Amino acid sequence: MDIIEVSIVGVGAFLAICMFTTLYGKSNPLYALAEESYIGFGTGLTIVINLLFIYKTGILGIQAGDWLLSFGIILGIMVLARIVPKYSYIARVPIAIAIGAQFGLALRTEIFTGFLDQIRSTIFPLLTGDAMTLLNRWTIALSVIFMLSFFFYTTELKGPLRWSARIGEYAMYVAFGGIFAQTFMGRLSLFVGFMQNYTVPPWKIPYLLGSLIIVFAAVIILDRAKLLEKLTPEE
Amino acid sequence: MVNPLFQVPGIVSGRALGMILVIVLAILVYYYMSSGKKIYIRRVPGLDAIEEAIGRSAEMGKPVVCSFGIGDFNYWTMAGLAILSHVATLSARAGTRLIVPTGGSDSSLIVRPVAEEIVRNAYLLEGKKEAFDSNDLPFLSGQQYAYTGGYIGILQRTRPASVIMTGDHYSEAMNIAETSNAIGAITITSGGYISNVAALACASDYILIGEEAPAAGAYLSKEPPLRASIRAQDIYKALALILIIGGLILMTAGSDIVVQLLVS
Amino acid sequence: MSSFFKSKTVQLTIMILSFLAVFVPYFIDVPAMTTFSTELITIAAIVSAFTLLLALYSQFRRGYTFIQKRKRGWMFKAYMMISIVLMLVFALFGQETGPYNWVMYAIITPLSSVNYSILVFYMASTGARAFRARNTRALLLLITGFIVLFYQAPLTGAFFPQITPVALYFTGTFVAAVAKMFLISVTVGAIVFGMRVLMGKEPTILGFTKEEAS
Amino acid sequence: MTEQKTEKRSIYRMLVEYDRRIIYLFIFVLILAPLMQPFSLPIQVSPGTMTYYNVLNGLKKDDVVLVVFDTEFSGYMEIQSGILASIKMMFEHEVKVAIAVAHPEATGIPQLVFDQLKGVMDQHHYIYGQNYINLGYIFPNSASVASTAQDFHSIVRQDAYGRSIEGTFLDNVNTWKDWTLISVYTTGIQSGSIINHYGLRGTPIIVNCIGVMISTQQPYLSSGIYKALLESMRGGAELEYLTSSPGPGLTAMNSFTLGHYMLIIAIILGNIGYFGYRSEMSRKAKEER
Repeated sequence: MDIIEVSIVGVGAFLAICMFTTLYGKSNPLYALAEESYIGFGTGLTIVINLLFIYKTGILGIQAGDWLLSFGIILGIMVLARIVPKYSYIARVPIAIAIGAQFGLALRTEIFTGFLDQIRSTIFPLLTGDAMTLLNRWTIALSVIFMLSFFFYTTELKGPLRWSARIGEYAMYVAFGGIFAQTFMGRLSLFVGFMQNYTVPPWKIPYLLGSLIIVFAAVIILDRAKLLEKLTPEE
Repeated sequence: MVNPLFQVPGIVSGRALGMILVIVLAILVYYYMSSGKKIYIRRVPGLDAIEEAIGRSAEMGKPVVCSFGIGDFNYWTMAGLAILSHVATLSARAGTRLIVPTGGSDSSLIVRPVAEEIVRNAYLLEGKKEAFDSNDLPFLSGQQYAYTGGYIGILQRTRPASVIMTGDHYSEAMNIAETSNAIGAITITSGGYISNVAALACASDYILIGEEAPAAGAYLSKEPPLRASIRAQDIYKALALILIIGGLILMTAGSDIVVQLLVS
Repeated sequence: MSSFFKSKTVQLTIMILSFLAVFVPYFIDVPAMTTFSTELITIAAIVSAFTLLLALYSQFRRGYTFIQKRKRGWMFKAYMMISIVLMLVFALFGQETGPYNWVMYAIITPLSSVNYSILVFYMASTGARAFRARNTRALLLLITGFIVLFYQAPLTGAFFPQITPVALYFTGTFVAAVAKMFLISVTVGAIVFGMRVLMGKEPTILGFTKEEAS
Repeated sequence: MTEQKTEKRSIYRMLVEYDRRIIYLFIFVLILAPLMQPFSLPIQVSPGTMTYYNVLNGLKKDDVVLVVFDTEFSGYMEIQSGILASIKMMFEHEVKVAIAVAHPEATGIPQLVFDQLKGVMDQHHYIYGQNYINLGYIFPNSASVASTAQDFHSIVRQDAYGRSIEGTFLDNVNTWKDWTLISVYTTGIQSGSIINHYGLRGTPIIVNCIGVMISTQQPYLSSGIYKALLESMRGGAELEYLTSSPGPGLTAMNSFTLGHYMLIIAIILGNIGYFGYRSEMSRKAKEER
């Protein structure tokens, strides 16, 4: 391990723990430090990567003889007119093109993936197969039907539709329990993954624990001294 | 792989039905928009919850916080704005202070002025022009988590009696709903994407599930295009339901004709 | 010239043409149109990349006002602006090594992870509070939530494998069904929204104010 | 308010009203401790992971696989076990691997993966350009994904290091048809466009997604667009177990178990507190009457 690796771990652990101080429940300057670091360097990164994309796809493409792409660059520069309110209308043309293309891409495919394929995959025989398969199929089929009926808005929910919608709503709550658990697992994995990054190999542990103690102690002391708000930037 | 039921010459195989469905949907939307009829939309129960919450805020003399999401002008944001307009009207009428946190992403920048206009209008129409304060629509940065931090700060300082969070919210919604709950506010949320809905269903006192928010928005809105959209959507949902039920029955009887139709 | 840009009809026409150029070749196979659509999509990708430069501008403008007014904590904003510039400068020295790479691993990656992983704390406290059998809905949430959570803990499968089929039943049926249903209804909603935009009923999206549009 | 404070709080009430930060503290400790002092607990492989394993196991020498890192760096922390185990399997099957990135933060991931799998790559004589390539950030938006599916070389001309991709194995790749498999590691940035522009046309896709996305990805699995879905870090650990190459996933599983059990216990205690407190209150109300 060299000085660069150590500095990566040390600085990373410190800033990360600073961000965790939001769990303390009060805004504080250390959190602001972490936050502004993320915003600043994060924005920088996004800009760099997008400029590279423009270069690699646009400029290199034009050099390779694909002259139509020069429209991409021109239209892109027109977008920047938004910066000056007086000329912001110039940006409308490229935005109209981009939105049109975006809707074209979405509308031409979503009807398949989000509608037809979903209906198709709900259609299966309901009387053949072993007991478990049948139970699964019946549950899916009935749930989709009941749940969909919950989402009709231009008719009154009367008679059978009312009951169907009610059952659908309950079925959704059954599902929400499971989804909550899955989401919890996701967030937990993230946290575990993060912690792992600062505990394996073990030489990293002191940096993590050290930051943990220093940062939280600092926040608690500042809180007791009633200095937290004074040092935190305004919104 | 199942063979398609039909093919249209000149159309890429397997894509005909999709194209037809998109075109028919466009025609339906256009038809209902231009027909001029006022389309019936059922009132979703979430709206009662919102009214109750604002009423309680007024009784307690505490503010209402209402946000419309952090996305650009999309499906969910539009619904959020329609609900915001309603909340603003009710708040103006009840004489409750309304706080609307804005920002959260760079793409949401263009929504902010529209939201301000909506709230100002609502106060104007209720004859409470002087009660409107543009400082009550604080801009909390174009960054998701700076916005979240600012939002939470507002909740902790102003202690509202109700928090209504609609529109296009992402993972920050959990964060806000938890705080809102901790300070004892009635928390009403809506969710567009499913893992958020599930988490919010746990964290809030009342939730508008998925499409309920746009439907509520259309119910409140006077504009025919919104109602026309909901009508067209309902027809397609009914179509989905018919295809599923029909398909299940026929498939069980041994015919995969509906599946063949769907891959056409 | 400016009336050309300001006309709603012109903008709508451009948008619809761009839409059709991408939409139609997917269904009707004409090679020339397909090539053009690919080209147009690439152009749209480049335009989208440019819009991110606007984000840079808005960050700077906001930071600048903050500092100019000497608001409390303005140093933080100054630091933020300096770090944007630093990152751009660092990129000039290459991306695989050097300061750019250092910032990537020492600052951006840990903070990005914390941003999302912090939610586990909120979810745990929500779960602990919300999973109480207060009413039918909460009871239903509680039952599946409990079973799936229990199943997800890797150790459970080792001493109580019977839970696996039960948990998979819930995730494979109810969860799958609600996801499917959501997808169907949201897809239709999004398509209809797209049509509303293309039909010129949502002028705000193109940057028109209500007065200009009407 | 002050009256309540002086009144002695019952155990039930304490279980209902407590400082949230206690839960936060518990999570911190329960996750951190097992990572600092690893011990092994058994696990069970789920059917979904088995399918995923079988798809990868079916790859043949010189198949062409597109690996997409569609994730922020945070997502990498969660699914790195799946990424490493899957790509290791690909290298062991001697397939050709092209890596594409769909988020700026992921641009550093390919190098991390190559570094960690150096042993396997040397063993199977992997040469840059001939057997694998890092294309870098080629998927910034859905339009770029769509372009690559229609005409790959119209939009991708260089690799991540600025070298021309001409003369590499990608010369044989022109459209969506030319990929044997697309293996996506995702937090959901461009996964939708990959489905729309590749999956829908018929390119086989397997996915390792973060836990938050599992429910939203289920429909694509059941409708057959995805051949297999590896769930979050848990799936990655199971894959490590199946390929008998213990890595970050398996070491994390104890923290994982404890984190889950903590929440379960908190829920149980919360319910005991809730019902206990409620009956206490109703008893009090009766007494007062």
